[in-house]
Amino acid sequence: MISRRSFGSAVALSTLVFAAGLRRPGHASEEPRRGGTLNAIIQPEPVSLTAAVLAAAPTGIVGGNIFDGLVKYDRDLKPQPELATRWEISPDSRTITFHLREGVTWHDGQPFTSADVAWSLENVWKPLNPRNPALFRNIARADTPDSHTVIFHLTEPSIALFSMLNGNGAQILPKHLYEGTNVLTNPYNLKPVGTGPFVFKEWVKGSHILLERNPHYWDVGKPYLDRIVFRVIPDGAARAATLEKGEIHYAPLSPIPLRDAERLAKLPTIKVGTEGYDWLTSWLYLDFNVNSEPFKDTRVRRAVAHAIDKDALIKVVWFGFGKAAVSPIPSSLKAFHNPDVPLYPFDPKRAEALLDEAGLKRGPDGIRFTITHDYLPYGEDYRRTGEFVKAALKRIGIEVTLRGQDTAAFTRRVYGDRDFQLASSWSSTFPDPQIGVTRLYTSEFVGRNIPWSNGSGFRNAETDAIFKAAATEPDPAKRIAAWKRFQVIAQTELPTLPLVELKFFNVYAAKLRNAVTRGDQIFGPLTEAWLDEPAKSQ
Amino acid sequence: MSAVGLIQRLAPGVRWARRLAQIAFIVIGIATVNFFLLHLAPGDAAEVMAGEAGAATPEFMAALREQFGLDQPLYIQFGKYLGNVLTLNLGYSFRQGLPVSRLILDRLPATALLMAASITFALVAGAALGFLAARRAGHLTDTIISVIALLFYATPVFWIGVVLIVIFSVWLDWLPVGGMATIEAGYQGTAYALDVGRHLVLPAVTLGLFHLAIYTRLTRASMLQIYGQDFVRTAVAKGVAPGRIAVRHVLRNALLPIVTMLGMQLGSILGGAILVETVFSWPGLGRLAFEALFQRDLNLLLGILLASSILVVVVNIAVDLAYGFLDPRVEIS
Amino acid sequence: MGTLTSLPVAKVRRAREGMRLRVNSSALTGGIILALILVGAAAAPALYPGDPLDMAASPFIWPGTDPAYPLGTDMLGRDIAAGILHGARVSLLIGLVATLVSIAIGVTFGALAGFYGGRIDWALMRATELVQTIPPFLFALAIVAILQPSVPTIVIAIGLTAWPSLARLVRAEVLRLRNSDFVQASISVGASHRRIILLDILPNTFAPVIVSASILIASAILTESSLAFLGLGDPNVASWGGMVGAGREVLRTDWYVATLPGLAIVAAVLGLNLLGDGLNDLLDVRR
Amino acid sequence: MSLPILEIDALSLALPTGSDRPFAIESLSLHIGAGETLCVVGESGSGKSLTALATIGLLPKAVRPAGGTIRLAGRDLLGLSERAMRDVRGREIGTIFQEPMTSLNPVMRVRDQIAEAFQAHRVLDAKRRIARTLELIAEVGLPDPAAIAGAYPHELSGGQRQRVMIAMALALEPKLIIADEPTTALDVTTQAQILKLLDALRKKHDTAVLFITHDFGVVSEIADRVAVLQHGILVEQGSAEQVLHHPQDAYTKRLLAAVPSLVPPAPKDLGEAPAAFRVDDLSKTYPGRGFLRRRAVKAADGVSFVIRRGETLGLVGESGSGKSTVGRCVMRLIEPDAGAILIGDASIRELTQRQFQPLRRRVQMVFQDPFASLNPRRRVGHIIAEGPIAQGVPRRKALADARTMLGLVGLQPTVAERYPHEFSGGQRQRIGIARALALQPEVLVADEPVSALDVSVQAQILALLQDLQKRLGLAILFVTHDLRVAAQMCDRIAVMQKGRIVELQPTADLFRAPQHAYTRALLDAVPGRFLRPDFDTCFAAAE
Repeated sequence: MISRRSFGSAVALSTLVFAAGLRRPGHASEEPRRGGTLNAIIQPEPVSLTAAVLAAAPTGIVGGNIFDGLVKYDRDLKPQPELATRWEISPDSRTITFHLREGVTWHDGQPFTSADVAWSLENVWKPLNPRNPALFRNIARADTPDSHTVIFHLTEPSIALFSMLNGNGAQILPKHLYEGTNVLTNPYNLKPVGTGPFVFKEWVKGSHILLERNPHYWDVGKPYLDRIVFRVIPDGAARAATLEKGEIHYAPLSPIPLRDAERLAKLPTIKVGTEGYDWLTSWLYLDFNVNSEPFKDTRVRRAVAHAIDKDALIKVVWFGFGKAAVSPIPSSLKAFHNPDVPLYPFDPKRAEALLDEAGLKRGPDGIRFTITHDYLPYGEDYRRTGEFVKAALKRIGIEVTLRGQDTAAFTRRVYGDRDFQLASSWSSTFPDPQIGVTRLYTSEFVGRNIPWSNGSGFRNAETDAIFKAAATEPDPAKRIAAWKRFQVIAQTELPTLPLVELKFFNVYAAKLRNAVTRGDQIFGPLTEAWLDEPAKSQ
Repeated sequence: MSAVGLIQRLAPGVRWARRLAQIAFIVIGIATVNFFLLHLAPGDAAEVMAGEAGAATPEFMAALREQFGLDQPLYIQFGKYLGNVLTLNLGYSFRQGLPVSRLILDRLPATALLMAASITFALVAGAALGFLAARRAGHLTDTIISVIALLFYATPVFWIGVVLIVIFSVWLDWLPVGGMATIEAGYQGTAYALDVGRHLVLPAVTLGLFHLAIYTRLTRASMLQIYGQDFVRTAVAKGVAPGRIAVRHVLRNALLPIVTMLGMQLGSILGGAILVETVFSWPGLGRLAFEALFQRDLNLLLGILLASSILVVVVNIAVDLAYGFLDPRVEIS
Repeated sequence: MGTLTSLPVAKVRRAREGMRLRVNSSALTGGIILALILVGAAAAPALYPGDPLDMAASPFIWPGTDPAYPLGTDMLGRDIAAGILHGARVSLLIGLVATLVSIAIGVTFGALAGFYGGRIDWALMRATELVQTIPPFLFALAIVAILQPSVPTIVIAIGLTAWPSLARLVRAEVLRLRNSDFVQASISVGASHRRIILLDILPNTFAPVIVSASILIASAILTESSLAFLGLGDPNVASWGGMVGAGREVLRTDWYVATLPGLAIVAAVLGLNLLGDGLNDLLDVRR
Repeated sequence: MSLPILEIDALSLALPTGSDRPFAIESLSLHIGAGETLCVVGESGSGKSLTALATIGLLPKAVRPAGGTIRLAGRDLLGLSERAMRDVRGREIGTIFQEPMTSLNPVMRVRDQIAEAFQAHRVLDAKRRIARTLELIAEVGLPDPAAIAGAYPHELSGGQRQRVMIAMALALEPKLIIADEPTTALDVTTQAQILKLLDALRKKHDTAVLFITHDFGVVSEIADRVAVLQHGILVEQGSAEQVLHHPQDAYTKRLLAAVPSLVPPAPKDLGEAPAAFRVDDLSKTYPGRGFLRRRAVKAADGVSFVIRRGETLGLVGESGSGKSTVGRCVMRLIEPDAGAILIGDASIRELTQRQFQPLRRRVQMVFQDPFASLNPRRRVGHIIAEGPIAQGVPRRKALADARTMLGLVGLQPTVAERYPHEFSGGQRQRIGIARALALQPEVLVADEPVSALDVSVQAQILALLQDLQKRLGLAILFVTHDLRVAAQMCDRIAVMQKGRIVELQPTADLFRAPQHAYTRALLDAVPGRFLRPDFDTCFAAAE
């Protein structure tokens, strides 16, 4: 019916309509728009862009756009197909078969095959995964019957494994660029070649990292953005200013002072959101050194728990970005979280009673004893948390000296020399507590100078046994029961006092759409994100 | 040829040899002092990297330590380092995965640009204000200039930086908040230079204000001192006009201590660059040094300290030469 | 020499000193500012007993809105007025002790190098140059990071990095004095080197050292604030630098938190510099 | 008499309140005619320099005219605006200052500094300014005008610089030249040349000259008329002949009397006094500085002399002759390169400083500058006691002895508790002598001990030294540039030139029959040889 001539004009017309639609943000939101440069902040500047060799957050944020995983996690943390289109688990839970996506190429044009996966398992995940290599060592071997099938043969069943198979937890590196090299020093760690939606373009250290759209991305038509510039802006006030000015569209990982977040959230051009961190689920806690006075005594630990008003802490220090933590497994891990554990409500009188009972009476100056508190050297919020703890404990007669230091000194002191009394720290749980919680309580890691492990020095035969059993338990229900039991023990003995379930936040320009579409978004690609109007050229 | 003539011919060579020896001495001294100082720091690069990962296993840590060479005794590490330095090899930043020299050279232009711009600003504006204050000594202009200079001197640099951002970037929207260039614009040539210039204004002014205060005060003081000298009286007695006296006789001689001060201030400007580069996201050496310190990236930090020390020495040699041109009493070789 | 040497020298000089005293408004202004700060510091425990780091009230009370907290409270509800008064003690202490450390090193180096000359001079001056080529702030930063931030380490770091200019100043003075007739006279009568250095030379370097000291105290206070800005302050005491450093995060929303202690720094540095300028004129015993 | 060029009438200059007197100059009236030289003479503090500065409008801010007029060719200068005064300076009044070392801009070429005088008054064009500058340089007797024009001041000698100053003052052919102590900083031979030059130029250009000086010798060389100032008051004015030879005022008479005569007194009889001090073949070479002009300077070259007990040996020479180096070498304040130094029988040259320390008692020194040689931060008593304490005398006794020493040098013992700045120059020099004598030395090295003092004070100090020598039997090495002082003080005189003693003779013989050409040149250059009649007789006797 349509003549060639009118077809021609119809094209012209539809282009016009499309263009017109662009200028009406309200309507255009339904229809993702292609193009534009996303200006983002990356802070601190990463040292590597390859999460497989360094699991630091900035590495994950940038590298997440360059790499894909076997799976990705949806907002409910369920694995969804990414490079693996589907997978089967054998009835004995010991064999997992992944069917890989066809037609995927690395950014340098080489085809992506099962060999890349098998090579990465043996040479990267097993020796180098910093979080939990045991998870991968449990995979006895990987078979590659054809170029798009990988079969994992597990020694023991492992449910937790399925929480670590995204592009961050199990990053697949291109075998053809890495084979035969030292993975840790391979130059491609700094100019990665992945399969993801964005291609690494340049990294001017101290200034920015530039990624460009992968035109050959397997998810045809995506990504929408032409370019992502991750700018390095070391100062929080300056970050807030760039966001306020609209120079920056996307800033993950709580990029600005909380007070500024509160302020910017009120601006029409800016949104502040806490989504996209579900896969991490981080929480803040105090580690007591249970091997030394005065925290050898459980009553003293409990007294401290009663002395700290978590809600006030969240309100004053964290400006509401958080939730009171009651157990070592954050409430967002709904299945595993156990609310029925000993709670230590804010009750200074009870705290003082416990201290009296422990024989630590107030002296003539009102002071029972003096301790040193090593606060986490991650910036002002953690320092203020320390100051809050100091003030809170002073009320029950404990004089606190705060000790500032840098990260290297902190981890050596707490996890190596164990020369501390009370330290603050935070940890990510990941969707399965086996990954993020075991390390904080297992006696295996005490004093071995492993950062962010068991700092308190807690050794408990029952919890050690629970960790062992839960790791290989194929029955999800039994596993959950074991983890709930663990939480009761942990909160009774209280080697570690959970304070806050942290809510990291992102700051976005209002015109940035679909920046968060998955549960592991923070370490995932901005495949779906688009800008609701042409980005300013300036 | 006479012996004197021979010495005359050799003299520049001898002097350069002495300067090279001075640099060599400083290099070895800096390397030694800092190597042992920095190794006093608790924790090492492996722990920092593991710390950033949010997790680590003993095996991972051991692998890192071996890779960084941290598993060797300190004296062997030092011997190797010194050997490398003496062959002009600054070593490798394992953390950054790049040779230290490359990292430094990448950052050096930004810092050099920032320093040059802020020194120029401080020197020109400072000398001008100081000149004005000295000419109007005791008057209101002098008081106002002196008070402003003191305020610049007394206000913490980072505070000035943040306030300038709020005023000129956020409120007035005249200048960018930070960074060195508009990356996404992909400017080339003149447009790029202009773009960098726009980004340079605030950091250079912030870093320069403190030193502007110093130069203002110094120019004023040395001009006043020179006003009291006999040759100025001679010029007055000749009937020379006050303006000409101020420029040709007084300012010209007052430049000498200013140039000396310039050489001495260089180290302090480099130090101030850390703060300014932080506030303005300027991708320079100061910030790199700061991060290297906290990441226990000792090769890199040592390299930067060495490089900045050498820079200070070299600039001071340049200042010596400049002094030779400014002051005929100093012999130039 | 020149215009005034032909006047009755000693008497006119005294007259000029009298005049200088009267017109030396900078010394006076500086002295008044510092005196006020010292009075505040001395009165701090009386006016604000207890720990200035206590969370005394609700956070972010703006100055002037609550008479109980005339300068308001910070993000943790700490009284800013109490912080500034108590902080004066800490900041001045840091400035003073760090400067004493610098003077101890700088005067020793400068005096020995200038007096003995030769190899001792060579060695000490090379060491001084060495330290001087390291950007002082970076050096201080490294020392604080290594020793971990606390008031003593901050003092040591600033003291260890600020002395080279003083050493050079003292050396130049000592060189000048070393060749002065009265030192030559002391050598002639056979006085020991120790006595010559202690009795003849050092007392005559007093004036320039005092003038430099006032500037060094000021810059130590500034350095402490810069360290705090980079997160290397002592969290256990209220210092001005620490308050500015902590307040910078809320500079956009609650500017007074960083600005009020910042003004205290400005006032102190201003006072010290004015005093230094004034002393420079007053103590100028050279002809 | 021609119409006066400069006419100062009842001029008063007020000092700031708090000074020791209300007026620096009180009711001063002077006049100078064309081609006439008026010398204003006085001691320090007399107000002579302020008179010059008032004339050219360069008074220090604290001093202001309080009455009277200064007329230049009939025009009142005090009433002129600063702008108008600027036109007068340079064009109508040329000025020569005392310090040739500091009066020229160190970073400007000579040519530019002279040409600036034309430029400032918009005279001539650029090319002719340069040409005229070269003419001027030639006119003031500088060799190779082109080279001098391109030089910087530091490349010239003191005398050359002063010639440049004169060239600058003459550039615009002013009616009046003010010369403020123009030769005081110069060596005696150079001084003679400059005085001659000034006089010749004055005659040639018929310029009026206001010449400020403290030195009656210079006055007698150059003055047509003389005005004597005391504490700002004109005590006597008249022709040179009148004032110098028939002074009326008591103060003038006293000043003239204090000028040491060039006729040595009758020689002392030393009898068989033993040698107290012997220097043999003393040498000291300074390595040259810098790479380019590394020329070693022989400051002392084979210097030998003996001083007997009670004898004074004068060491006379111009600046750079090495006389001070010898003085300091024998004190071991400078280490000599070679030679022997013996105090009595003790040879001290080879000793280490530590070994020499106990022997220092035997040889002591009086320094030139009474302001610089006393530690301003120590009490006078302590300064004097320092030596005895260092030599092991108990502190209390040393301090008590110090008071005795003060009495010996003519000061009140009670002043021991005071600080040096409370004393006048002459008093300080007494303290310096007391310090040296506190150790009861056998040998005293006096390094220009009176050259910084006013002539009347100078006479007192010299008398004191002579008196002490008589009482204590001191051997004195008297270093001086002043032949008049040497004539009065010394038993024998050694004349030094370029590090060598060119002539050593008993004083009377030296003045009567100088052997060496350099000695003769020095003697010829002494200003005011005919100042005192006794000198005339001396020369008459010599001939």
